[in-house]
Amino acid sequence: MMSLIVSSSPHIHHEDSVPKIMLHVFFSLIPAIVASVYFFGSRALTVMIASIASALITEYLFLLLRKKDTGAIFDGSALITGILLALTLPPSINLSIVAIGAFVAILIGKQVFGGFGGNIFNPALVGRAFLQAAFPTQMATWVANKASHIDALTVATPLGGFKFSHVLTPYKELFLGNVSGSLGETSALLLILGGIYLLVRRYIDWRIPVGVLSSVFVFSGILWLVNSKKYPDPVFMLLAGGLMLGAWFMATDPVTSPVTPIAIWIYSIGIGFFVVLIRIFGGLPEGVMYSILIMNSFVPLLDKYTRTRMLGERK
Amino acid sequence: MIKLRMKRGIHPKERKISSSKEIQEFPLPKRVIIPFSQHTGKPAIPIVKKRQEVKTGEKIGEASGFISSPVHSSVTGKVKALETVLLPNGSSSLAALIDVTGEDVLAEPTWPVKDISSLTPGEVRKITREAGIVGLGGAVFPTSVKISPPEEYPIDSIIVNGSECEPFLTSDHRLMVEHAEEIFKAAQLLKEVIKASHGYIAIEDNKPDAIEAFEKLVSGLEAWDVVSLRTHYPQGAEKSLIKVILNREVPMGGLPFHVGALVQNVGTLYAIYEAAVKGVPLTKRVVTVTGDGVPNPSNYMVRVGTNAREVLEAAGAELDNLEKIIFGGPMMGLSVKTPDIPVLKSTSGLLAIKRAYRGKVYPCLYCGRCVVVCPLQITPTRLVKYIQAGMWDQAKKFGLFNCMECGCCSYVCPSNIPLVHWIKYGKYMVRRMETK
Amino acid sequence: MKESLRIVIVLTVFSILSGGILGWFNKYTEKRVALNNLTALQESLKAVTNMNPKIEAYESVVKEKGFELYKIFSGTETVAYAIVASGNGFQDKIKLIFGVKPDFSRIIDLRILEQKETPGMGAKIETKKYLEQWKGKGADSTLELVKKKPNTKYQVEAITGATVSSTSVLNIVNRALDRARKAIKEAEK
Amino acid sequence: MSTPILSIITMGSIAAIFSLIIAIAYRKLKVKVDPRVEEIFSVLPGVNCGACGYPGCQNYAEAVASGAAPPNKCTVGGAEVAALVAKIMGLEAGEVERKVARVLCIGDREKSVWTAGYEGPQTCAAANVAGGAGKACSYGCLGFGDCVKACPFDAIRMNDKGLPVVYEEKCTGCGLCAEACPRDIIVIEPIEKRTYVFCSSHDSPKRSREVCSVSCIACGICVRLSPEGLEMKDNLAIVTDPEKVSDQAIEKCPTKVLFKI
Amino acid sequence: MNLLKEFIKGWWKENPVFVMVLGTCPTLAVTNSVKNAIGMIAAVAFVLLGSSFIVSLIRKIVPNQVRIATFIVVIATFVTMADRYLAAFYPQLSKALGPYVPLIVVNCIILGRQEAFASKNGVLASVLDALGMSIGFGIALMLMGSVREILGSGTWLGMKVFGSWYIPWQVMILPAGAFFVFGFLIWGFNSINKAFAKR
Amino acid sequence: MELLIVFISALLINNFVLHYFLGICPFIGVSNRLDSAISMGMAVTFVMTIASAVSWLIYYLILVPFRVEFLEIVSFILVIASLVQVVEMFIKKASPPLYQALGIYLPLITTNCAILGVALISVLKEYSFIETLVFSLGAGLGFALAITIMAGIREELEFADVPETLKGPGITLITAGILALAFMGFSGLIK
Repeated sequence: MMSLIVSSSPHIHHEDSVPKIMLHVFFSLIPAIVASVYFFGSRALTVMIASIASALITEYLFLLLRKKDTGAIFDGSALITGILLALTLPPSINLSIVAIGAFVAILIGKQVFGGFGGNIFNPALVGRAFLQAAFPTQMATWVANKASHIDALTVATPLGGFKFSHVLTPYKELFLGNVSGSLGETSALLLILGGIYLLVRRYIDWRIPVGVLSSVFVFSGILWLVNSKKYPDPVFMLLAGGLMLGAWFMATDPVTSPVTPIAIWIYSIGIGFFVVLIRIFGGLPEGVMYSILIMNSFVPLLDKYTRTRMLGERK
Repeated sequence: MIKLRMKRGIHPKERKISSSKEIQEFPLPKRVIIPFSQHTGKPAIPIVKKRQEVKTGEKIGEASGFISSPVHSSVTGKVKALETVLLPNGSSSLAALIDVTGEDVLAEPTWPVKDISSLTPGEVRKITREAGIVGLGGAVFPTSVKISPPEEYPIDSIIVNGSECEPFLTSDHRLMVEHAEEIFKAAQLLKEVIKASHGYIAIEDNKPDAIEAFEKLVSGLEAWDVVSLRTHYPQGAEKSLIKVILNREVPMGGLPFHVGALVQNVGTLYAIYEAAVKGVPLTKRVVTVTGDGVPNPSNYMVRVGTNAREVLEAAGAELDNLEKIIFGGPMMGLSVKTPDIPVLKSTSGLLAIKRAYRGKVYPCLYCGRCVVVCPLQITPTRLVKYIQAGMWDQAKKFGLFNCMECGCCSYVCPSNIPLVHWIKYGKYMVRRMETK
Repeated sequence: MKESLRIVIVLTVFSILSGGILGWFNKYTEKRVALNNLTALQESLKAVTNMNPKIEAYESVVKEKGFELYKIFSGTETVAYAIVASGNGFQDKIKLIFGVKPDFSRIIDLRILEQKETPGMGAKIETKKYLEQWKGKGADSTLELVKKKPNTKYQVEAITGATVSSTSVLNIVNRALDRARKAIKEAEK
Repeated sequence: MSTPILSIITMGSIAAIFSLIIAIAYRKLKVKVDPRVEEIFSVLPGVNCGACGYPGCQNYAEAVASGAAPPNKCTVGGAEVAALVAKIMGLEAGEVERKVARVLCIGDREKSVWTAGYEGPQTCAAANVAGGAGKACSYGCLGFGDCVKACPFDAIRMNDKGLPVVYEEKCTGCGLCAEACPRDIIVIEPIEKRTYVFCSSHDSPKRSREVCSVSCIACGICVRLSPEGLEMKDNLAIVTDPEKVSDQAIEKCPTKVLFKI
Repeated sequence: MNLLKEFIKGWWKENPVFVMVLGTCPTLAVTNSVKNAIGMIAAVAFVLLGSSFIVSLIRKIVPNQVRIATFIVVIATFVTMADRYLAAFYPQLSKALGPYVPLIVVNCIILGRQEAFASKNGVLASVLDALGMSIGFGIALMLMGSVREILGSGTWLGMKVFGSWYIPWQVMILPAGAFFVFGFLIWGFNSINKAFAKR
Repeated sequence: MELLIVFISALLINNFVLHYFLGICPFIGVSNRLDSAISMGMAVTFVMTIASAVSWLIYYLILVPFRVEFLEIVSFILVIASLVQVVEMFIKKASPPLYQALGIYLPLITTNCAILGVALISVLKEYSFIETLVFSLGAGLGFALAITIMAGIREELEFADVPETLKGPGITLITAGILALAFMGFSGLIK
């Protein structure tokens, strides 16, 4: 008995698949996860588990409600959303807030747009932005890093410290992660390591981190040259806050970033521009999340108007 | 020797497992099935009747227009019937069923066979037409048309395409190793016909023996260069090859002659040589039989019209254990629903696959890999989205008819979206609507 | 022509009718609205100058965009000044009123009149806890914002997590005080 | 002056001035548009099916209003709409011939031969470009239901054996299904015509017989029995005049593809 | 019977806010508390009833070119009355509603009803239609206001709903929350209507 | 500087659509296709600027001197309605292509609360004439920005598997909510 199959060419395929990519993104986040546990203790782990659990349950329930294949929760995207959301939260946060955040991230950030692949905005950041608006006080309460041996109930983040008190945190602390902040914005070094892993495996477009980081460096550098007393130096801008997490893991989310090279450049430079604008001139100490969300909203327009020149097409 | 490599495209596992197997003459089958539609353009018109006796190389179908090609009997025998048969692409075509009756007798060619150096361009065009020669690289476009470009487009370069970039396939490779001289002679002949000033022989660097063979032939000739290409897919596509070697871009909707180039596959050149020197029309070709379902991968010289089942069985394929039989290579070949389909002029390989690739289809995640690999710089992801949404105007704007269906985008898609299939579908739908 | 005339007549007649009705209706509500505004002003003046039980009299000294200065009398004696000022906050304009001693030595009290700051963050400028601290701050020099318990009467504590709104209020007060001192000097001349 | 009087004067003058401007503008800048276009468009069904030969209902409305098109072109709306349109135009409505879709293939999953499975987008057109899925017949119904998806009136459904069934009473004869069918097995014919050869295969007799048990095998019996009602064209018998197809011809069809519904 | 239908249709089946998606500005802007919502409902109902009445009376004498202009003058008159009345007797509410009371003039529900209904129907039908639509608008605003106030402040009309454990979702009284609640309510409405239609 | 603040504030921080909820009806209705959204944005900006200028003149030259400020609603809307009608007729006559691109949206604009909103808010905020112009331009561009972004997103959502009953207004509002969240990042840009 023959069991032939007809299908269109090509008949062979590259070994990458969506779950595999998601798995490697997870691997790349391990250094950051380990760092958060090291700096903030088991509390960090609890926050992460709460976030992941809520994300997965929401996804499952919604798929059930829409009578879709519930197996889709294993594609790894909800897992990554859960982890990324947790990494943007303050370690001391109430767990019910974490659960609400992950619920919103999956529901409003992803499932209402038809689920994975349809979302316009980065789901984790939608959840984060929602929490920021819903629970501003809780989201701005930072506890001290375990390694820093500071004995205070609440402390300022490096960016908050600069914005409101004009205190610059030393580079070394920023680089190694001996600072306060959200779970995933401690060690720039470990985040870069994870990002480079993704870059080497070609799971993210190199233009995005390069564009974001260099534009932040350039824009803040210009301001610093104009008035180095008033404005922070560009290296501080690169290392402080959630920029590394955003540039390597959030902005690079393929679903919500553009496809064509020109669009990617505009997108990433736009993020850098808004980061500097909001951090330096805005009312909030950190603007990475808002910058990425704003540029996410431009992605459809960018992709539409920057179609690549096809081979043999006249300019 | 020039070394070059194309940008974009992909590099799948080469798996040229039959590359060291010499071309074997495939035994004369008992019956051949010769469809009248084996080329791009209008089908040939049958000029034989039932029970008519035909000789090998005798014309049985006449070209029915400018873009058309005659068809010849590949055996000596008797026409059993004129019937519709299934072609690899799933359509039905009229075919002549010819039962072999005895000794192989070559029919008298319908063109003068004389010294190759004394042929005029007109005669060469006549030979390619009369001998039913079509592009054997896959497009099966009538060669006589291709070598008669409009006068306002002078051609300065001829490219001999020996890159054979599809995985698995080795038919061109073996032909180049075993018949380099014949191929080169035909290439030189064509170069004279189209008055090109320079010739390139493009071979991928995974065929060092073929490169070596041609290096020997061109040494001392100023007008010829062997180009060693870093192995990459789809480098053998005309437009890619012209871009890589000449750095010219064939305009959208245009043909190579628009940029002064002619690309000829080595198989076609060999067929031209056979016709011009030996008076044999295109009645057989080299077919690579390979794949994980073939214990004994081989290269056969097969008569056109031989049942693919016989060829596969000769190489030891267990037909009952296969999930896929592919006419052509794995990237652009056609999977068929039954092995009982004749080998055509276009059949460069027969692939037998035990386990077909099946990937769960996920939604597009806009990773942009398809954009990166597309050799024609289309944005496949958007194109396909427009196709799926039925937005044909947008689809056309985004290069629907530019696509050559090389398969790179589908190959790399981590969501396993059958992009090429959708594009084929889109082309079909638009053509259908436009003809209505 | 006839059509055009009809257009003009119909629209005009209805507009005149509307004007008439509204004119009449306005007459009926006008006083009430004026009274409301007046009471509101009096209430806030009362609140920020501690002139309980009743303000004998007040007089508008300066009234310009974003700045109003009132002089409060007790008999003929000036007992306080009240300043209404507005400026940009985190989200939109913040409008506030505060009373100062006639010699500008101290701020008597401060109230927020209008604000659209983020609820739970900047909107805390309306909380009692925040407003209380303004009582008795120095009005003769520039005030400054601190993030801890204030040491001097020229320091104002910021709201945690709402530094921008705190700064805005502070700036509005500082600017208004400057303007008021200048205005009074001018008036004295 | 008292406020009410002032307000009357204000409003009166503002209104007078602006209504005057409008009145003048109206006279000077008037652009004539045919109001009938709007009216006709409002009575059309608005499904933009294109059966009238115009890209959409709006275009058809414009064409009718300008006199370029007759009022009875809308097959979807039928006589009712034609009468309304004609009334707007002040014309007599022509007869609208009621047409329905007929599927000329009965080779369902059980009766036709499938030699392979299919992987790819689940539409007929996509299957057709991938070698016609595993269906051995290159002319017959593929059964993915493109016609069902194309029908705006829910008048066509797949039966449990993978063959589309047209619900005559719902069918408006708009032809969208016929357009969607990649194998062109759906025809739009007058509702009175009920006798067909329910096969579209042009394969030679031998292959026809191999791939499907209910195909026209071009035996020619029917044509011989009713030469005026049928003709043989390219290996396929076609009913040219249903009135003249004899019962005997229907009886004798060896594969039973010629019949009356 | 028919009149009853005109009256009831606006409640749910042709709900002006959730089904026809009209009058979105006030629906989003003044529903951060139930109190504001009630004020807005009253104002809209007054204007809608009044102008429907007048428009259905005068519909025959108004020439086409100034139809909209005349209707708007009528509506604006009622709006001004409502606005002045609120300013006079409910100064706090008037301040909270801000420019959204004057903006009732351009509320699509009002002009839409005049254009679609009152200008074509008699007085009684028009008034009933207006009343029905006002109720529909009221239902919608109360829903929006309740959800937003309960989630956003933990209260309903100022009364505590949850215990002290509840951390209010302040986003709900912000613009973003308004959009979310509105979007989800429309979704719910459509889903319920669709489920009913199937049956 | 003050003008820049007014402009940025109207454009980004207190975006008319995302913060004041003005012009939501066309924002939902006309944002399903990009080209019409852009046209609508242009038309609104254009009419908004003119209307607020004329309203300002009416208010400060007629209503204030006569002490009949309570007529602002009636007179503004009358002026705007007439103005839009005349502009529409003028464009229709003067430039049919422009009418096709822009004019067909004009009747929709008459009842666009953003237009009246700008006029009323300008008065409420006691803006000067120049400030009013800048404010209305910023507000108009803010509307155009929001509707263009939304149209881009909605065209993209054509390809996404959005729940059937959420399509159209529902998903548009939820997306607007996320946009409003994102635009909150601009808060505090003016100090």
